[in-house]
Amino acid sequence: MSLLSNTGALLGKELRTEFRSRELLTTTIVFILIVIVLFSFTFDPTSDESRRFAPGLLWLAFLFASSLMLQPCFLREQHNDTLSALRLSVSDPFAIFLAKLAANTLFLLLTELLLLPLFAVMYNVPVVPVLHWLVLVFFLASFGISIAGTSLSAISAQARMRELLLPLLMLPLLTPILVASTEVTKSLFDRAPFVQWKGIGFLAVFDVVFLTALWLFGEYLLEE
Amino acid sequence: MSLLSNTGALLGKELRTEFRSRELLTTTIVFILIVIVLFSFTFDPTSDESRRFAPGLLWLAFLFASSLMLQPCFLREQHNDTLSALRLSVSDPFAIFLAKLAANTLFLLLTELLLLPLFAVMYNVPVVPVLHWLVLVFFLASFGISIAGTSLSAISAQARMRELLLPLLMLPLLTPILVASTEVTKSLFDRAPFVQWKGIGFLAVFDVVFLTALWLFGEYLLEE
Amino acid sequence: MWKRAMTGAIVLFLVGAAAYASFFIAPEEKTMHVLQRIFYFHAAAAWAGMTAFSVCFVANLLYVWRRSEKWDSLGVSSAEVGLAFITVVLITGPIWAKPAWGIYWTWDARLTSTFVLWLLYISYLLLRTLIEEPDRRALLSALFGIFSFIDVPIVFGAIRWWRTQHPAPVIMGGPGSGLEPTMRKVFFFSVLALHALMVFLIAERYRLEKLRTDVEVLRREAEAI
Amino acid sequence: MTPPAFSLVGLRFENIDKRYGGLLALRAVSLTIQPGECVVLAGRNGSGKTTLLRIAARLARPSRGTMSFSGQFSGEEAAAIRPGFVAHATMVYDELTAEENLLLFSRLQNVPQPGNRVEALLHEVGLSDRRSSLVRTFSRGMRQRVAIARALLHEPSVLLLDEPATGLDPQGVSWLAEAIRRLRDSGRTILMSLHGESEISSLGTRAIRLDAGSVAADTRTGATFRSILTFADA
Amino acid sequence: MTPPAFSLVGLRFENIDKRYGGLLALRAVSLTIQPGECVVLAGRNGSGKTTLLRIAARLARPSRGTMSFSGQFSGEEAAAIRPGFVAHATMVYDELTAEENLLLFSRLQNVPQPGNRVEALLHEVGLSDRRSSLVRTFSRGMRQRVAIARALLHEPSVLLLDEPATGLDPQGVSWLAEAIRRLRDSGRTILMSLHGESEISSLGTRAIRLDAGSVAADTRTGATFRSILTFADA
Ligand code: HEM
Ligand SMILES: Nc1ncnc2c1ncn2[C@@H]1O[C@H](COP(=O)(O)OP(=O)(O)OP(=O)(O)O)[C@@H](O)[C@H]1O
Ligand SMILES: Nc1ncnc2c1ncn2[C@@H]1O[C@H](COP(=O)(O)OP(=O)(O)OP(=O)(O)O)[C@@H](O)[C@H]1O
Ligand SMILES: [Mg+2]
Ligand SMILES: [Mg+2]
Repeated sequence: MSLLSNTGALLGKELRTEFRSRELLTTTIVFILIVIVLFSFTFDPTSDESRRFAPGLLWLAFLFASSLMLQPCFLREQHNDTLSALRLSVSDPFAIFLAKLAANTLFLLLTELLLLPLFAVMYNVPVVPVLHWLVLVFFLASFGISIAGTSLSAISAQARMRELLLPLLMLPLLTPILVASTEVTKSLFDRAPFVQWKGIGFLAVFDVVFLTALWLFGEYLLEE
Repeated sequence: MSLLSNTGALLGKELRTEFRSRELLTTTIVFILIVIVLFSFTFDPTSDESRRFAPGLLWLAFLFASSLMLQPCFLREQHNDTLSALRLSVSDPFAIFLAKLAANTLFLLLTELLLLPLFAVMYNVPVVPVLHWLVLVFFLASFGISIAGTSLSAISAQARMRELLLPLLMLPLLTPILVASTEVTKSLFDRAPFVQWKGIGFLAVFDVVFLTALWLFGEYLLEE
Repeated sequence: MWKRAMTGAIVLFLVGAAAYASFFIAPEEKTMHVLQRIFYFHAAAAWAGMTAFSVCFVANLLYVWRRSEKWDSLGVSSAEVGLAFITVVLITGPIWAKPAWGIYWTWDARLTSTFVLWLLYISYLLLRTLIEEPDRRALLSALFGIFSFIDVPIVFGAIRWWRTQHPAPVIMGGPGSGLEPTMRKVFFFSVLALHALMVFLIAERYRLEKLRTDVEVLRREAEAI
Repeated sequence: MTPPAFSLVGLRFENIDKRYGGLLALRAVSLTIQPGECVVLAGRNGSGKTTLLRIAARLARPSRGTMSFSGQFSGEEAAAIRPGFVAHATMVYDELTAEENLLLFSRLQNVPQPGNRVEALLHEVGLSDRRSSLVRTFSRGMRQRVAIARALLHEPSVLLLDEPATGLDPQGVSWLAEAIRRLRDSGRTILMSLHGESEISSLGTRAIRLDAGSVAADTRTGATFRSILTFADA
Repeated sequence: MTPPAFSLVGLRFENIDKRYGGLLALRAVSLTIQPGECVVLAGRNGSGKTTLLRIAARLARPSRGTMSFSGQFSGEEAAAIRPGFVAHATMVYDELTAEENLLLFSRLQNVPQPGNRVEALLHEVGLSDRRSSLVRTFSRGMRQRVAIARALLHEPSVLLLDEPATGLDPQGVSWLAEAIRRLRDSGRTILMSLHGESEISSLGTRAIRLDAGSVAADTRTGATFRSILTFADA
């Protein structure tokens, strides 16, 4: 009960600070586009290659963007020692994670959905028929990324060289998510789209394992 | 005179804070490795493609790493308002930039040189015969990246959303450098290596133009 | 002191015997001949490395639970030893790959996940150097260790879940797979030998770490006076 | 008010050490603070006052020894005690307004009728007309006022104040002294670090001086009380 | 010492406004401070003291009006005047040690024999034995001591102090008062913001009160001087 009400209050705060200026979404999307453009520029793939690489590229750019976006998640709390204030006020520290988790998932999901039409046009893939499956994959992947990113952001905020550390810790840990979601997306973008259950199952298992770990160990991440 | 002595004193400080712990280089190199792994894995290039993409991939990974590394360059000065302290103490504010520029160039150059042997083995390219040319390209590119990165870091430190902003501003601005140095490196890694003067000339011009711009307008970047 | 030297000698003997067995006792494989003999070290080192990471995982859990310095020491020790074994895998693999597949490296799920595993534990050790305060370093790196262990089952499952260039499992691979009986015996013997080596190395590394922390404590106490 | 489950809470520090790397910031500190006491913590810069207060707030773990709340309640109930804490850092969000900050923390601490409570507090600390400015734009004294308001929100049974008068103008100090007096008289336990004598130090019922991490003096009587604050005894 | 090119420097604020978004933090402030004056700046929280000091240090630009140094020197020489500034932020690097920080800033300001000067200052502010600890690990009072040392390094001809006694223990305050007295008596111009009366405010030769961004009172005589600090006149 108090976990839920605390999470609610904190979620409100997270959303307010993140979305106070609506530029955040724009910035993230522009960043992802830049990565995609840079990639095409550097490698100059043939149009066949580029179609083959498209889903992987999308997910990769997305993963990079998240590893940057999630960095300030706990860093922000250090500035005025507000993390201590939260620890003093909240009855279950898991609420702090839950709120950040929800805010980050929401944010990542939104970015993906906004990128989708653009992507569909750029690579000429029909998204409407498989939209519900795409949303499922997006959700599972964003959730997994958020769990890992939120927990690791709590770690990296307390270490030196914070700027590089979160991507460093997060990217290798999330390779499985990258692979699974790329595969599922590929199969959905196929000329004869099909649902790759193995990949979806994998994403779901990954999410559950990480969430359990966070639930079990989250409170230690906040200890001074 | 006082510009030089100020720059010297500041350079000492930059190097001391950056290299106090020698892990900075390790961290950067591991990060670049991770980016390379992620790219290769996601796209699963054939070994022919992978050789073709190698120089681009190296430069792309390197550019990402720099856009993260250069971020704290001015951010660090905001924490205790030390930027104000510097502005109060230094007679020519250009010294502040020069010192940071030198430290960043040095650091980027070092990273590249350390990565070179690894890269040579991984993609099986002979680097020794063209080493002096490679060092030239590395220097020109690192210098260009540092100039842009240092100036943009001064801008992004003052804006909100600092985490994404530097990469966002820096990556598109540096696309020309990325392309030019990729081309030169490709030609040097060719089965029949040759020096692509056009690319080198381009890098040099780019550096000179940016340095002049920084010299002319740098002071305004520091104003409150 | 004597006991340690003896244990060391026994471990060395075991490893030597395993090497002898894999070169002279195990039968020649039909397609790859002598090269196949690298298998006994390649796979056994991988198993030993993954066991070391499992030890690290358990030590990390215990540290978070009990907060005793010894679990932290065991954590680093086993991570370093595991890293050494995985490095052996990453070296023997390409040596074998060149003649077998014609290339040193390819980015399939098994190879990549093994490389990622290696990177993860490098990050684990790197993270430890980036946090100064001992208690916090121990706690945060333990937590990261717990998270990064997720890659171990993935490495194990890579050849079972995905189609890879890397050969499918021959041990515990389900029906239809399996080794010739002598090969099997030699393989398990070298697994045993490398595990003995791993345990020995972890114990030695642990002793070293313990000495280091003891010196640290003494130094602090000297300063406090 | 729901949250301050108990208004009579004491503090017990048992043989506490706190070590930062090679430095011993607290050495074998043992203290018992009775419910309702108003303790002034004095001591030179770096003597360990902040460290002790953070341990009392359970924001830092002692390297040795234990800190506990004492009173007529179970251990579980003790875990629900949330001291009000004014620290060196403001502990509020720069990117939220004063009002949003206070509302957030009242919700987190289940303060009944948060709207009214926040309204009243903002008025008390003199920030009513700046309630919807971001804290980032506040002057030092205004930030300190928000920090104090945050700590008092839930009328805590234990109040930990680390140099609470920092940056306040004379009117602010008088208001703070009045607020502390009121809380002290209603039976709250107060532990505050202060430098020198002031309107606020005169509210103390007990003075403790730390010296290089150990308790060097501890008294409840008026004469020595003054000398502890001004170091006249040392 | 090379850097303090002139020891007799006055400050002239002419009709200064400072606007932050919709808020007018300073309104038409005109002040002339003679060389050698020791001015105490008083005023309620948020009245604009810090803003005025930052403008005096040329770290902020006024939205209207001008700030200039006055004295017997050319405009170019005036640009070389470097006020010593103690602000709310410490203005030193957390990731360097106390000694490294002071050495860096002495080099930047061409202090002759930086080693000796830093050595002496560290001793004066009582940080000799912590000279090689990172500033990050310092307590609040220790940070403030480093900040003051940094401002005094080059014996500046103009000293701008924003609540300089914050966080200092009684001995620290006495030391600071002594240091300010010495600088004042050697002809340095001092402008400092303070809250209330203290050992340090008694050094002032002139008191100015800001009220909502305008100068509300300005005096050099003893009786009104006190009342300006305590707001007894308002
Ligand atoms: C190039 C890099 C390589 C890496 C990183 C690598 C990695 C690994 C790892 C981690 C294992 C142990 C995990 C397990 O047993 O499930 C393993 C086992 C094995 N590897 Fe490799 N390997 C590489 C190349 C090769 C090559 C070229 C061959 C043979 C053509 C090979 C054949 C085997 C075999 C037969 C096993 C035992 C599988 C089993 O029954 O479990 N590996 N390898
Ligand atoms: N995070 C830290 N790392 C290392 N040392 C620390 C840390 N925090 C505090 N210290 C050291 O512990 C000692 C006590 O610090 P503390 O902040 O408790 O002093 P204090 O009594 O509050 O001083 P002040 O009056 O200046 O606020 C000091 O010597 C300080 O340098
Ligand atoms: N960066 C800023 N953005 C917006 N408003 C600001 C900013 N800095 C200061 N202000 C506002 O300007 C006014 C004057 O602030 P200033 O810091 O000068 O006050 P002060 O007299 O120093 O107060 P204190 O005694 O609390 O230190 C305040 O109302 C403050 O809110
Ligand atoms: Mg303190
Ligand atoms: Mg102020």
